[in-house]
Amino acid sequence: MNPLSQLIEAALFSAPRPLTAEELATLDADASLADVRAALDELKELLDFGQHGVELVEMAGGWQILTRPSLAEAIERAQFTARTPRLTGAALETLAIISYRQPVGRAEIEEIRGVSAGGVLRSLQERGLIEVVGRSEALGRPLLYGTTPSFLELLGLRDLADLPRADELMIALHPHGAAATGPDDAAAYVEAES
Amino acid sequence: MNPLSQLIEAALFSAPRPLTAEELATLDADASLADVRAALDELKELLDFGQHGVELVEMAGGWQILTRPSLAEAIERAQFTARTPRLTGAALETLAIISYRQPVGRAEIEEIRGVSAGGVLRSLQERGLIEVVGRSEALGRPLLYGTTPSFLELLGLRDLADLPRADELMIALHPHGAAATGPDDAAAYVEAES
Amino acid sequence: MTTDAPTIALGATPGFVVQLDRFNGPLDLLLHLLREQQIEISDIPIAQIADQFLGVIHELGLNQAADYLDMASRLVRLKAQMLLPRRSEEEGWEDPRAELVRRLLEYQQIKEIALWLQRQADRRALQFARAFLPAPPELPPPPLELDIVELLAAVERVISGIPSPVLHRVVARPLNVEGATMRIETLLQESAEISFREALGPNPTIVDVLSTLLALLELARRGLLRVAQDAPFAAMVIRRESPLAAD
Repeated sequence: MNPLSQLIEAALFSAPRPLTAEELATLDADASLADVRAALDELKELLDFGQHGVELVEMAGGWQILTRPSLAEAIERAQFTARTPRLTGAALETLAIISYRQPVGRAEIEEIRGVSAGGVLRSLQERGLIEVVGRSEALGRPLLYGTTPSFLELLGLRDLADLPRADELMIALHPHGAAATGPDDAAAYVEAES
Repeated sequence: MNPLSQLIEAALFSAPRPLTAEELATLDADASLADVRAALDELKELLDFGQHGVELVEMAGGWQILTRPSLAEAIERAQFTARTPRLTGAALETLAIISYRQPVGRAEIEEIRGVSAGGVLRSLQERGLIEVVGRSEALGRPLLYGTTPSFLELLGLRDLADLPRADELMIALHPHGAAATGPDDAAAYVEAES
Repeated sequence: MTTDAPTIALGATPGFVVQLDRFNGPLDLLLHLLREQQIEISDIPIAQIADQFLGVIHELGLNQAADYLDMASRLVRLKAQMLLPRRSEEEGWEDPRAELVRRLLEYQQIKEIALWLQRQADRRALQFARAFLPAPPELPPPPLELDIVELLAAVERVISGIPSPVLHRVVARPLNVEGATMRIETLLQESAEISFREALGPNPTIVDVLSTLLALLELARRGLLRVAQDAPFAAMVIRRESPLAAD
């Protein structure tokens, strides 16, 4: 393979979108557009002739390397376990508050975490970890959230009472609780922290 | 190219992360693991021998097609793809401790580095380079951290055994620490720095 | 950063330039000082190094530098210990610097590994992975991973993030809206119309007044009663309403 074809192959492989011949020409200051076209031809022929699993395709005014259509079915059938997604820190913290404080409204969650919770709540809902369980009697009748059965399933818990240290953490996570209650809660909080 | 190599090339081409031999074997119900390994060898040879712009690399327990290192500069200059940002010194030191001592808790990391580690641990976790792997039995049951497959990918390592062994390091610590150390270690220290 | 001329021992070392972000912590700074002066870790002139260390963190105005201050105080303590008279042939005497030497060597090793990791990462960064992905085949969503350990860690993060004043605030006389609500409801069962003064109960405190007011507003919002004032500054009259069917 000539050096320009090699460079073009690497660029097309690693670029986030199809590249035009003009863009590809910037790879090598000495290369003309005609050189680029010749190199593209060589690359296309090599990939086809060598029966590679990928091919060079011109589309939308640019060039890209794509897997051969005839192989699509096998690749789709194959079980490439997509890496198990993990929850972000924000999602975990929100889930933690909901699991110990449910039913709980968005305002309370935002007060505890000190940041807005709209996006996180939506994504937790989309993943089926939380659901709306009712409406508060408070001003504006805000929605109240709770965890779902699949949340319990994920953690291998029979019910919410199985959550570790349920009593102390429920108190520690109660922002108003400290105001309305006395020294007992402060003690529980300190304990939960140690 | 034989049909299995072709399939594997197409699969690796379209996967944004390394695929294991076991995953690749699911491409063809009739293919054994040995077949997959032979096909990988053939593919590697073809890409190298044909002087392609990409090569087959083994890392993080799997296989991945990547652009050749020698082409990085030209591709970067053409601004099709940007290099991943470098890790900070604090992040690297923390990763160094975790990769060698995992599972390891925050207190031990802070003791070794002499600085608090909360922020660095969180950002390494967010980047998916480390994860919580359990809890210590020690007082307060602190979280224990370990490295992830993405850590191996970032460094292009096949597995943790690819890390230099302790006795390969210039500063080899005596098991009982300072009491046993003498001028020899100081000499090694000066050398390591240069 | 301060533009004042360097003080203490720093001026004595020509070309000695220090920047905070160049260091990853007090141990890093210590190693830097030792290297600058080609001092062996195993035989640190504590008095000299302690002075230089203090000079640097003073010069840098390290306000966020609790870690540096901690190390500074250790060094000062060591310096004092080294000044204590001792007979060199004394049995069982342990060099007070031993712990610091051990930590420096250990940290030095970590730095060596970090350097190796950096080189490895730099080499890996020369290779680009596939970035442009054709429409990916439809994969079933992978199972989400979550465990109790993660959840508890999140709980701890949340708790540690709650400002402590809130956690320890104790209100001697909390508002008692529920109590006021019950009192008003009982009164309204007995008579269809009551005055605000009646609703307050005997010997009301300011807290009782607030509680009653909040209870009235809530009950009015739920349609259980109506609050009326016939003229400006006239007495407030509370009348029973039949609850809404929808509620």
